[in-house]
Amino acid sequence: MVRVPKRLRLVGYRLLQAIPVLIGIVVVSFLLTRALPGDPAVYFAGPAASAESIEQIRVSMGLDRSLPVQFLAYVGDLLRGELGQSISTGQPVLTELTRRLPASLELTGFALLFSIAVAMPLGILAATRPNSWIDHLCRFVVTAGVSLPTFFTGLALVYLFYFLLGWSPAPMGRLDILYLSPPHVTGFYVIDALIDADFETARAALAQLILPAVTLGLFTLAPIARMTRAAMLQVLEGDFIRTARAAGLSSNKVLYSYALRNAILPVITTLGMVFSFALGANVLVEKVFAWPGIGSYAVEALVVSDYAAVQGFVLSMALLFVILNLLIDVTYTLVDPRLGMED
Amino acid sequence: MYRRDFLKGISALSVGVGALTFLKSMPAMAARNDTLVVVTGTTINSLDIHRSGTNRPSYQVAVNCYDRLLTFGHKQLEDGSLSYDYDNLQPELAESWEVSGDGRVLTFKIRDNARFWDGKPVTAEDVKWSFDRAVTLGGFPTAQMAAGSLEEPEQFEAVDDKTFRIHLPHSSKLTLPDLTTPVAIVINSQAAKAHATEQDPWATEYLHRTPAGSGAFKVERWDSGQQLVYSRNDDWACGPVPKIQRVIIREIPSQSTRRALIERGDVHFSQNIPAKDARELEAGGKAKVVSTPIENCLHVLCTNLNFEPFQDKKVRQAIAYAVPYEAIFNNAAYGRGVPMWGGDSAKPESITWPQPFPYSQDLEKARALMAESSHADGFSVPLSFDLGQADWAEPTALLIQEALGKIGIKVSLNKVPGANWRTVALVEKSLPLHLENFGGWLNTPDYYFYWAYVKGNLFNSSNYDNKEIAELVDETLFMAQDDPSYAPKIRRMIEIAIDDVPRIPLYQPSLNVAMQQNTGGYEYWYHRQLDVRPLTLKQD
Amino acid sequence: MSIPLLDIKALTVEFGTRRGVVDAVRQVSVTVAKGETVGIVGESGSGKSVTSYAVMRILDRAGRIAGGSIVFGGINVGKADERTMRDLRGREMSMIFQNPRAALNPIRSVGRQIEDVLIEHSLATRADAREKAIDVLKAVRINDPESRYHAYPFELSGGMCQRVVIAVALACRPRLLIADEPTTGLDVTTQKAVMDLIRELTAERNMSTLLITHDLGLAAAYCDRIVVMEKGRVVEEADTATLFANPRHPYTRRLLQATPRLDSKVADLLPEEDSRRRTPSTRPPGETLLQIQDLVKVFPGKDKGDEYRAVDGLSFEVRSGESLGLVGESGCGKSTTSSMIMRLLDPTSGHILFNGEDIGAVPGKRFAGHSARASLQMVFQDPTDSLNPRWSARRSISDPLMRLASVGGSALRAKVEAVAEMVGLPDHLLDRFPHQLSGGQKARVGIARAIALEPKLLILDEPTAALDVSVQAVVLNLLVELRERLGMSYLFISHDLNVVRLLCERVLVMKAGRIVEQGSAEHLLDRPEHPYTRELLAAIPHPPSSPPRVSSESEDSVIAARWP
Amino acid sequence: MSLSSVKNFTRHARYVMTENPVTALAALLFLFIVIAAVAGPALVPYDPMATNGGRALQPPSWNHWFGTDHLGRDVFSRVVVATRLDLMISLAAVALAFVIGSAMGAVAGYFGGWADRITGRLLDTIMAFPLFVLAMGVVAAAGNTIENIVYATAIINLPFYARMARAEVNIRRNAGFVQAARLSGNGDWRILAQHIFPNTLPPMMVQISLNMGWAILNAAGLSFIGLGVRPPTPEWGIMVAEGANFIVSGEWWLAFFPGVALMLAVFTFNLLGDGLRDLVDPQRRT
Repeated sequence: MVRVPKRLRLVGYRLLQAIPVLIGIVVVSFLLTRALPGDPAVYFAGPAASAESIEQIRVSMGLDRSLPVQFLAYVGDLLRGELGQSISTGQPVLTELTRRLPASLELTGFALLFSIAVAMPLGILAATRPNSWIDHLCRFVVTAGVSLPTFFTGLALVYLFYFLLGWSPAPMGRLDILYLSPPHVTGFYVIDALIDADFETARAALAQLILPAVTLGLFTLAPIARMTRAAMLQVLEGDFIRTARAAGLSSNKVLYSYALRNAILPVITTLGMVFSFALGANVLVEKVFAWPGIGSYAVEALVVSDYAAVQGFVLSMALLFVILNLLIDVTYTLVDPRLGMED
Repeated sequence: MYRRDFLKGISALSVGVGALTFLKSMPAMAARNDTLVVVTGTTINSLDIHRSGTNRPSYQVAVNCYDRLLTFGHKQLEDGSLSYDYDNLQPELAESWEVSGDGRVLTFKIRDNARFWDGKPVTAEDVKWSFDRAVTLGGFPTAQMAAGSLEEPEQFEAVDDKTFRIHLPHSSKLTLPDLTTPVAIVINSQAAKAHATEQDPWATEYLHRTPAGSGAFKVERWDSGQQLVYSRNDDWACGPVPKIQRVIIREIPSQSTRRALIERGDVHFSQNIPAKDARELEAGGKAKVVSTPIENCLHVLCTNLNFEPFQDKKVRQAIAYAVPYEAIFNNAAYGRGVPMWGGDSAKPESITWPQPFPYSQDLEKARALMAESSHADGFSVPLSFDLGQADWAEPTALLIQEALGKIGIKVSLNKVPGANWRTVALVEKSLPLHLENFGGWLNTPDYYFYWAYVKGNLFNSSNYDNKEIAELVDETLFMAQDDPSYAPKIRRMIEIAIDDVPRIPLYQPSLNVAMQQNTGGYEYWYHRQLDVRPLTLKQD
Repeated sequence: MSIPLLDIKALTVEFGTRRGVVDAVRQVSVTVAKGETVGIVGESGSGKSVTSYAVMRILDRAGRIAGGSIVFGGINVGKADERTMRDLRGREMSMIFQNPRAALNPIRSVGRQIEDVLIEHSLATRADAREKAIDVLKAVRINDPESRYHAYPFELSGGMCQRVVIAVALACRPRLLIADEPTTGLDVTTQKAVMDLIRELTAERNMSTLLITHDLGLAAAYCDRIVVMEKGRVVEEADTATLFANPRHPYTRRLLQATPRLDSKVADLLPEEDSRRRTPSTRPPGETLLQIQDLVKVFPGKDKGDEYRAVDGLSFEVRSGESLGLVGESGCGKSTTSSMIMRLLDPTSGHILFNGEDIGAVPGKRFAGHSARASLQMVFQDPTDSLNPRWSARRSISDPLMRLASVGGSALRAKVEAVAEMVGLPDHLLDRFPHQLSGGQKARVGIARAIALEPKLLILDEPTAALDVSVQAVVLNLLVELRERLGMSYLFISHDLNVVRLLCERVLVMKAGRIVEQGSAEHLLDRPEHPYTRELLAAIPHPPSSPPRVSSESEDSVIAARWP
Repeated sequence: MSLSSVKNFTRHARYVMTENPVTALAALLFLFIVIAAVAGPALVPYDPMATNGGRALQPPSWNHWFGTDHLGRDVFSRVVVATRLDLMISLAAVALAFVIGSAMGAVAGYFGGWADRITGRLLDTIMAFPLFVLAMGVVAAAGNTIENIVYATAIINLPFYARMARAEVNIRRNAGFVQAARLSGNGDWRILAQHIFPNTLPPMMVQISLNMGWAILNAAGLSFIGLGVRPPTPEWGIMVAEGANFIVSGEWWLAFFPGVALMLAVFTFNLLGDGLRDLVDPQRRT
């Protein structure tokens, strides 16, 4: 009836909202990269290059032109779907991104799964017993998690579980040397290996994932747990919970069917922010675990003033963010019937 | 057996699977005794050394996958390790060579049995095309070729299929050694031309990803940012066929992870490890460590003569007397390398380069020199270093900062990110005081002086300008080393460098590598790349 | 006497607070017999709701039953385990609450919510739950139950929601229904419909009802027996007729007196000995102060054609010294009108002439500096919401004086204290923050702030709706007094004709943005012409009009009030 | 503030702490941190910058509680002295972010319309970057000075305040007391500044303390990848980064102690949030 078009319109509206953001990102990424120190022409020319050869490369890269002209050229390339070539890795940025993005997403995804699996129960537990010692303990635990610098946690875990105990495989990226990456379907090694019914490789990929995912997951425990607790507390104080209790519904029914489903809405919103948060923290974790993801790519690119790579990274991140928010909006409309219906 | 620990790890995670894990996945990667795993901290960004933008770690592809006309033989150093031998030129693709009487025409005979990977015989035409490419593309390859006086395509002549000739404008002692560098590789011109386009006549796009050589190893797979896998070319003609079947170069950015991997026996070889790890790994006996002083290379403290205080020689000398060499050598180099301080006399007696300068830490003398100088009251200056070199540069800088404070020079530290470093330090030459680490590939003093002491050249980040040195370099650069006038000129050069000290040598660094006990055959090369061809793995 | 269905004996409920343990309910005893409707009446803080929660055993975490016993159908509720309680709740005794929309799960369809209860108590299976839920919806007289089954609470009106809440409560045919202020927040006409439905259903099923309310009129209209509570204790209990005919406890009497009846004057709301009693003078109104001409406010919708005409061609005038009442149910446009007159909202068209000047033409954004600003003030509906929580009472009252009269220093202090004295706010309260003041005190602060500038026109937007009746009585008298002293005109906005009439000579009845009827208060009450006015009047529950001390009226109105 | 209100406040503070033991713990830690920041340089046994090759890499002992680093500097002294700098960076960054962010958000939330839309898109743009990466970019572009670290940290914190201020102001813009303030002759700006904004402070307090912790982590993270504070300045992040390379060789104390200090500081600020809100909120006081 009326509901479907209204929701569709809402999604469309979100898409429209993303346009100025995308424009803003294109501008910011361009300006940011131009502000980077270091001359890509010098880098590109390599060691022992003469001033003339540097100048020659500068011209061939279009760096001698004025900023607005460079910007227009950049936008033109973007519209043709060209992200350019990365200087530091020598690959087309698009190739690099499509190969590295799944690695980061796989890591972040597992980290969030871990995080949600731990944080939500903690949050619920805390909310059902506000101000009890359990509540304080939960708060203590998740706060400790978010207080750990990810690079420090990562190093400590590697030292403990790999170097001292030998429980974990060597932190050498997504797969141990012994394994070949599974045939490319989704780009997620664990899933691809499972699709291929190659359980050994799936297990190996998973084993590589555990430490970095836990490192990252510990960091995102707190926002999820806090939000779950707050949302649950608020919902549990709601009149309809009292109605449900007065109607004799079992406490499980009240807690999960009634309270949690309502409380999940703000948590979903938080997840978007947490995801973006985790992608940022990824940079450090990928560095520690030699993870061939998009974050470590960005760090390298930034350090060598690799314009195309930095821009490509930023744009893909922004797109990811926009898509993610859209997903969240859609999920939201699926869970919350009120959306788009109120004036 | 290096997989042992890994296996333990896996079975701890998945109880009861054990050996099965191994069997199932092994076919994927060949048997383990002829596969060698190497870790490196830096990214290989291209498989084509001629391409602009190709970084230094990528040169190893040129070393291992391509052949040059010439190579150097090897020698055993005092500590028993192997090194290339600058004085022993050997044929690689060339079977033999001739130098004309005036030294201006070099004629090379190419091996009959040399074939590219695709089976095509290597011809003089391929050599010419490759050299033409190197001198035409610009940037680093062109500059390096020019060091051997190889500057334009007209100099190269394919006489017939197997005879190649180089015409030089003047004879130079550097030409033949220059032909051993990773830049002077021979590419399969037929394969490359097939992928050349109008915009890209030298097929840089193709060769960037697809090497086309005749070398001992082919690239089996390249996952940029992750790993490079070499597999052996069983038909290699230019030397003994390598023992190792496959080499995996794995990129691990974290230095301590690399150390952990080698220490726990999960990889065979770690290239270019920090001095501290070298010392400790060696002491711990967990890995074999080889440290070779890098020829023609110095870690120096540079004063920039474009900046006012450093224009005064007394200030430069005062600094040279204030630097805590000993502490730096112990705390930054961990005793690896060769001391470059405390030399016997200000008048060098040998032409050995590098050689210790006659400075050592003497704060009294330093203060006295400062007092005599135009900056008796001291001054403030930032000391810059490359972030990418932080492992030695940072402690060095800290120690210098502290020491210079004692003679009235207030030093602040300035870390410059890698990308920026080249621009500000070498191209703009705008850093007043900085740490520098140039090393010349071609091992002659004049070559070093040419790059580092002659005004306008890239590594003269001091903006040092001395007419006499410039003239001396000019005279000696192509001169044969056995020429009687060579040694005096070089000694004079070094004497000026000692007295003027625009560059204060700290020590000669070592190239440190670590490997498992069962790994052998490692050979030091001036280009500091890992030559995987001679490596061996003991069966166990 | 047979065993009562619910027998509360000497119940004491404690709450742990940061100031230590507080008894919210002390030694309360109430019985409810089968089929009986018992009302618990009391003002806020009397413990009436806590008592009902204790019966259901759904007290907050901080609360606990500290003494006494609650026996329901032979089961000791205070001692029963949680399992037994879960079986009792919903199945044997149910509860409905105020604010029906919030009382329903916002993201579950109403049908599912009814099903949940049926399934929980094994009265339905997955297979037939839907059918049974629809039956229940039918039982609460919801039209088109099949499609309503899929509706979410936000898609239903408040009254409809309350029907669903009743459906949830009665789905399992419990023996006792506890209705906790079931109609607070609903319009009078809806209130009547909901109460009638409850009465009908409980009677039909021979259920017992415990009605908890602050409204004596409501209790009088629907209860067999009434229990009056004050400060956690029961002060009086009697059957309805007796209680109204012969209230014994002084509190009951005061409460009865403060509840406006059809015939009471504003002074009657307070005891005779109370010095705060005031009688409005009957001066003839002066010249026109405010003239509203053809006022329209249209709110744009999300789409064109979706727009909403909140105020639709309104015209009236207020004369100086006059009190005009504006009555209507929620959504009739009365608040929009007051916002426009106060220049908080710009009209779409029409004129607002104040002292002859069209202040409607001055944009609301710039009205802060207008000369008429000080002359137009307002007392807001919710005294809590209308005070800045971070400001002391003194600062709130000072604000208009500083801004608009540029009073400062000791003059300001003196003036604030004078105004406070005028509204009966003791000096020592002036330095308190809103959360440290009672509802009545906050209302006084709000009034003091509004009259500090001695405005010519004061809009009273339901100034007593959030107050207990005894406080309302005092405030209404205060307003009368202030009008006399300061010669202000009032525009009194309310949904309650009965209250408006106490203060206003003239009343307008509004519906859907238009005036449907206007006239003198007496005329409207006695001879309402418009059917809507009549409906409004009929829906207001009144307590019997003849408390013994204030004897004046006939028995008729008692009967009229109890007539459903 | 009169004596009695001070007394009131302390009583209230004591109540907040006893009600929540975690907050009490945080307050205690906070006290330690403040002492270290204020008096740190005067308290430490060694000059935090003094190198000494002879005593390099000594494990923790009586003379060097936290051991010495690769240049023979006393780790304990460096950890303590670093407190001030880390605190200053995060304090400055958070203050900057709070002032600008909440002003932007408050204006957007109060006036709505175009101001709101532009601010909203601007914030979306900032938020669309993974925030740490944005900070890296800013520092990389502007150079790694302490000021730039502060600016970068402030920029990435800004959206949180702006969004929060926007939401908090927005729900109050038509509150009764705001309408009353309009009737009292207050202009929009005065209403925003004096009536609405102070009421948004309690929830903002939580955000401030969370962000303080986050800002410290952020500065440390930047240092870790070499874009932070310059050596030899003692700073926790650099010390962990420098020490990281020594963990595998067994010299764990180099990274461990600054890491723990960093963690404790962040931990303290994160825990402090709720307590601070309870303390600031007048409604929680009686």
